[in-house]
Amino acid sequence: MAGVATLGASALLLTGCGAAPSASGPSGSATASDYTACMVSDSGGFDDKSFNQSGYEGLQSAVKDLGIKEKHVQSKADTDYDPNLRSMVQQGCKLTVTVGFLLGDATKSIATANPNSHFAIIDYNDPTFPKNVKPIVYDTAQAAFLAGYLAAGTSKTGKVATFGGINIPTVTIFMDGFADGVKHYNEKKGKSVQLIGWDKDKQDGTFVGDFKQVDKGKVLTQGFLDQGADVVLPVAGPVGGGAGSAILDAKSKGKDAKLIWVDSDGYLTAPDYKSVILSSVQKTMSTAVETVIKDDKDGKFDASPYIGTLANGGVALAPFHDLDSAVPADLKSDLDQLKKDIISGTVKVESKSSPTK
Amino acid sequence: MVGRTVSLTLDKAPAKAGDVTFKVRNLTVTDHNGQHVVDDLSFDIAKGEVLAIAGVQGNGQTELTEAILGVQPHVAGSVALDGEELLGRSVKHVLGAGVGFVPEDRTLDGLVGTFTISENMILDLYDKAPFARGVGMKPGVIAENAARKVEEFDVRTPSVSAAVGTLSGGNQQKVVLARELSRPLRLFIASQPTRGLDVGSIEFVHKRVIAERDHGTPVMIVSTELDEVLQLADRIAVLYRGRLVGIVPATTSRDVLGLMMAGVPAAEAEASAAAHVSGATTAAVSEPAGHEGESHV
Amino acid sequence: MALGWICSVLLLALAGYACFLTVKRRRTPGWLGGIFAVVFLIGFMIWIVAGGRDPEPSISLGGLMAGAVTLAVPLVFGSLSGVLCERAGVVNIAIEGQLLLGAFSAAVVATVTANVYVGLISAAVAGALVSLVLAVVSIKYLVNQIIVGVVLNVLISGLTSFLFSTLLTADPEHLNKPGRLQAVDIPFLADIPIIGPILFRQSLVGYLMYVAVIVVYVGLFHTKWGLRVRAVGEHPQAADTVGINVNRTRFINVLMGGAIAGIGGSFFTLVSVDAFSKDMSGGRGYIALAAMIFGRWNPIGAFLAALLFGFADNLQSIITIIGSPVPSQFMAMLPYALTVVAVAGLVGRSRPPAADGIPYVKG
Amino acid sequence: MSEKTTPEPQATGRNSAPEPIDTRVPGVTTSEAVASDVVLDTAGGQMPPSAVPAATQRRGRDHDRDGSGSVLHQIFTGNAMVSFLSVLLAIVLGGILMAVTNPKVAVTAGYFFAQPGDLLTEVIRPYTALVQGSIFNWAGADLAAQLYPITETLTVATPLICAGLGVALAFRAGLFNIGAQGQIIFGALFGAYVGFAWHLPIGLHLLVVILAGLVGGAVWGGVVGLLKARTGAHEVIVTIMLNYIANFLLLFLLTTPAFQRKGSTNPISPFLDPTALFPELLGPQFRLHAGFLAAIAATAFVWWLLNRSTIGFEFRAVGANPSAARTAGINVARSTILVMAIAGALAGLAGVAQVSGTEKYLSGGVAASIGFDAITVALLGRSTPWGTFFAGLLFGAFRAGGVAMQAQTQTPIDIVLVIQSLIVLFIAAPPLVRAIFGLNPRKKKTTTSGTAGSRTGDVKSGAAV
Repeated sequence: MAGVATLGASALLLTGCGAAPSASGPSGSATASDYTACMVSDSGGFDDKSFNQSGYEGLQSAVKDLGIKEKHVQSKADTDYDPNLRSMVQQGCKLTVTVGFLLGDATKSIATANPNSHFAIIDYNDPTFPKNVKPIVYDTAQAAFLAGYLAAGTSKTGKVATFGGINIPTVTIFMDGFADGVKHYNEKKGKSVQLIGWDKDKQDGTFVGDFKQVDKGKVLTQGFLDQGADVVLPVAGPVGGGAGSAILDAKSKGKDAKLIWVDSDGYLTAPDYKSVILSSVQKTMSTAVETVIKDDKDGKFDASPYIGTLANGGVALAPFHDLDSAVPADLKSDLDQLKKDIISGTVKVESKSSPTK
Repeated sequence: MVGRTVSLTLDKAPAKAGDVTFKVRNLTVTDHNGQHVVDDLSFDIAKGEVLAIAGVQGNGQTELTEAILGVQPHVAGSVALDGEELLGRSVKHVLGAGVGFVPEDRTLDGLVGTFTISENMILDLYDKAPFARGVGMKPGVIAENAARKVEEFDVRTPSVSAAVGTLSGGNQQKVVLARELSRPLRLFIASQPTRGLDVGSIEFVHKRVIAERDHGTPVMIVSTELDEVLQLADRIAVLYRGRLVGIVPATTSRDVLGLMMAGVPAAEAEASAAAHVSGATTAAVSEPAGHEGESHV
Repeated sequence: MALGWICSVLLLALAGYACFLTVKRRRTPGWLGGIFAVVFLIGFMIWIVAGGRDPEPSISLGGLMAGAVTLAVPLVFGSLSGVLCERAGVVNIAIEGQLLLGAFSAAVVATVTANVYVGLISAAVAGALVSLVLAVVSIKYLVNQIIVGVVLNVLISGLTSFLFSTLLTADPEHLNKPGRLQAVDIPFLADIPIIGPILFRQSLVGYLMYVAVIVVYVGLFHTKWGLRVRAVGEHPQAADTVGINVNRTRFINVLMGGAIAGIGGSFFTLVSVDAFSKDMSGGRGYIALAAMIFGRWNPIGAFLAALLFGFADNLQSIITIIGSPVPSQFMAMLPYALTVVAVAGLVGRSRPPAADGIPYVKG
Repeated sequence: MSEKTTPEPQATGRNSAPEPIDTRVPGVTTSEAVASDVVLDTAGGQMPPSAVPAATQRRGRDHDRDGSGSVLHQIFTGNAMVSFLSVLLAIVLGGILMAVTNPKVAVTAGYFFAQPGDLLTEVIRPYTALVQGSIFNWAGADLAAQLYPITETLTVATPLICAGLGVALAFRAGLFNIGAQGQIIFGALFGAYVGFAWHLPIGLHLLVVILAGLVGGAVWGGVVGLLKARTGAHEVIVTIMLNYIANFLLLFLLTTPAFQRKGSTNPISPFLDPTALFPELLGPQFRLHAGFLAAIAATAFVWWLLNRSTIGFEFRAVGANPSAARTAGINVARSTILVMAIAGALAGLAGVAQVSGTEKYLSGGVAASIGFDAITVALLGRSTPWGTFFAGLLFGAFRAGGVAMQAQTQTPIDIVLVIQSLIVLFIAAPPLVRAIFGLNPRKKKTTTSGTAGSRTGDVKSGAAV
């Protein structure tokens, strides 16, 4: 510690000889605004390579594009939600975005107590929310359905796999959609591609137990590969990196395996694994967040829930990027058709975890 | 060691032995390896009599006293005090039956070093009247009791609230004695009561032990110091490898006792000692001496 | 299924026998524990697999074992660190911190220097740095070793999380993109069926683990140095009187332990996955502590205990992959429950080195 | 023999016991020090403990008494300067850490010598926010807003104190209870279930909830004691493992309809009935609830238990010298089971404070990291009841302030962990602090003189009873 301190201090001294800037305001590209948008993460933190991070990116792009001010706080534990939200309100936030169902109750109570502030909450909807809360929810199962179909269609071994961090709806909604996608493929093509790691009927399967033990995700994925799976969908935030790592290892040993990322386009956000990322089940949260902020800034806040679907582009299957050639043309057209069918309602995607409308 | 050079003598009246109230029958203690560390012991102690257990360290003395107290797990036989069977009862019950117990290692078993003198003075009486009522303790009574005992037993300390660990060995032993002798006893057991003490303290301890005897309590002293045994005992029981070699009167000579402590039966030891005195060395002496060496382990 | 019932009966009998021995205050023999563990696992697997939905469950033994070893590596290093410290009489609760800082340092240094080996060495240094604080504060300044250990874990968790949030996420490309230590086959040995790929297709860190276990074991029990260390842990006063510098011995051992745990931490970032993330050691330091006690303060015992834990952990994952009638949360309890059963039912009273946790002051 | 008769040096902070007067800070008068001595002696009771479980050390070691130290004692007696410097040092180190990692500071540091004030401002700002968020917010619009931070500190401190007491009590009986986390979960689990599933009249309901929480914690703690007493299983292993098991059990139950809200699949329980909640102490705009009073009561209870009851006497005797306790007729096995059950019940109370006071529902993260923070709290409080109480308040303040600091200055709350742990480390090792500030002229003799000093301190504080 002392070492770090001295090092830091001397670094400061060494560099501390420049000239002071003249007293001017912050040099933002957009016109400065007094409008402040804020965000509170759940206990995963903004660097979770998952929905907290996507939401945060939305806030950042709002700052850049709209020239607003922002504040954000990470929750270290579930007990932090209420105080964090209160302090955001105290800091004069016009709109506070909260991330995750865990913040639902805190958001509701703070919003009720502060009717003049606006709130938005990602991944949670409660019909009893007051009029100043906008729920932003995603029917992720729709996109995951496509991913399941894609996985089944590209699997050479006839086995695909998925695992989660913890058995909670925001995780299992991916797995449900994925399972149905595989099932749909089997029914349509008369195949019997098998899904391991998730049993939709029992709503149970393989879980890491937390969102931290990345190396355990790797061992799990190796287990899947040993079982013969060759497409893996990890729904476990940073632990997905473990899956990527295992698949890279397998690939270096000449085994053909692929990864499907979740939340964001992994090709862009987890570039380490881009050579094995087949696609991603995207929730375009950053766009939604930015839109809500923009609307509120323009005085157009409304509390009607935003439900991201394939139809409105809130959820999507990411491009195949480098592995484009691994996806046969007829599978691509199947997927396009399937997407249309889901949007039109001909194909129904159902999950216990789907958001309440 | 100190006792020998100073050659303390103790003024003590002959024992006025009364009824036999403490009876040990066929007591056997098994250790975790299945060995009999105390093997089929039987003896009595009468009221107003000191029975000293002599023997080289490690011949079952510790286990014997602990078996009577109730902390040895695997025991068989019978230990009766005033007709009541004590074997198999809890330590609390045994102490409650009127057994005073001075363990051989005061810092290990006799005292809690970080506790105050007051607290150590009631270590086995903490939940009894007048020190407690229900689960509540009475600090005033406890402190008062300690002050009285410190005075009575001449414990040298600045305060009864001092940690007992800060006292000298002699004063620590006095605390143990003060505690154990402070209630009406029906049996008093003291192991190595003067180990590591200075001359003055030894004398004090010995006087208190004899006073307890004269009060009519059966007393059992365990000591590896032959001088101490000879000074305190009315009768001497010699232990060797967990077995009773014999019980002899306190007038028995040092040489005989020495031989008995090496495992030679009483009668043989008498004969051998007599022969030794007459100048004829026999193999009987050197052979058990070898055993003695082993028994140290 | 019949076999399952036989196993159950056997288990009950064994447990009953162990209870009988415990009640009789006799030592439960070691072989009983071994048999119990084996029968338990067989019975458990039969139970699980019988209810699975896969008609032909195919647990690949090789994969199961390989995963178990992988999960056990940090635990082994951590528990060796514990053994080294506690054999010399210093309680090391800070294993978690040592693993975490080792992982952090390996990631950052390997990225900055673009050299994984430098990263590996830095992990050892980082672990030793944690130990240095532990040693200085607890040996020199006599602060309770448990306090220091617990506090160090909090400190390292806070420090690495803080630096991760402020620096590493801002520029992962230049701070948190270490390379990989690739697995290296040992010629011939790696070709042995089943155990070859498990044991002899490891990364450098994996081989270091074997070396560390052997070196620590031989060092502690078959060298003069080890005798001195154990003397210091059992009876420092006596050691002092024969001229052993008690506190220096402790200091050195604690530093070595830290370095070993640090290397264990590097496994997370240099071998297992490709980047550091918050609290990625995930409490494994505490499991390592348990493994050390379970292994009775013996390097081989700790190694086996860590392996057993890794095995149970991987077994439960694989079973959920195949599908089992037991809810996944209960499966996840398996390694922990197994440890409790093993420690309570079979290992019983274990005795730490006599002077463990007690600072030594001359005179 | 020398092993048994040589007094062992005390393992904890013996060197932190009162120093001779001449090293005292000029500003602290002796009367203040004496006054705090008295406070402490009523607080710590007759026998200040060893924070080290003696059973995890060796049986029958002749421990010296611990310096009678709790945080308050440390702060107000001879070591006031050291305590002050410890906090200062931790804050400075934390400041440096913030400075080197803050990009804004990097900018200001670039012209440090031109405008040194800017750099300082950037470092001081977070600390100002910390105080504003934990004690008094002078920028608040009205009195309520100004006082809100201190109430928040008390709210956050409530479960820390309860769980800290559980850890401290076990410590005193020689057991290292790492299992507060699992015991909190069990307390919360039982309490919450009774709170939302049963519908009882006002008053009775809360009582039953508290009782259920106490029982839940006691069961989970008692299991540890039972295993330890009956089989000799090491409590450290068992508590660590039971933490995980409790956590997974909680996660499982939250997936079952019995624990989920109607019509929801999220792992969150229904709200507890209003009758099952701790009443708010200062009205709805504050989170402070009567659970804090329960924490005070628990502290007083533990003090009474340890210092004025026969049960506590047994606990302390077993903790300090199990062998002597056994010889004195104390049932060590029963004590072990009982102390773990009571420790668990205290942690269970922390769980109740969470579900019935602060959060009002049960979720997977209900225990946060309270169970682990509680260990540090108990250690900082030297395992005395009131020491733990004040240590809990201090940590509560840091936690509450950390939230405000993060909100105002975007400093990650992890820095609070760093500063907290540095403070504990420094306060535990006064000679280290003195050495850093060059306050100790006889450097070479640091350890020995520290030891001797504390020995005299021991006798003195003992004499004060």
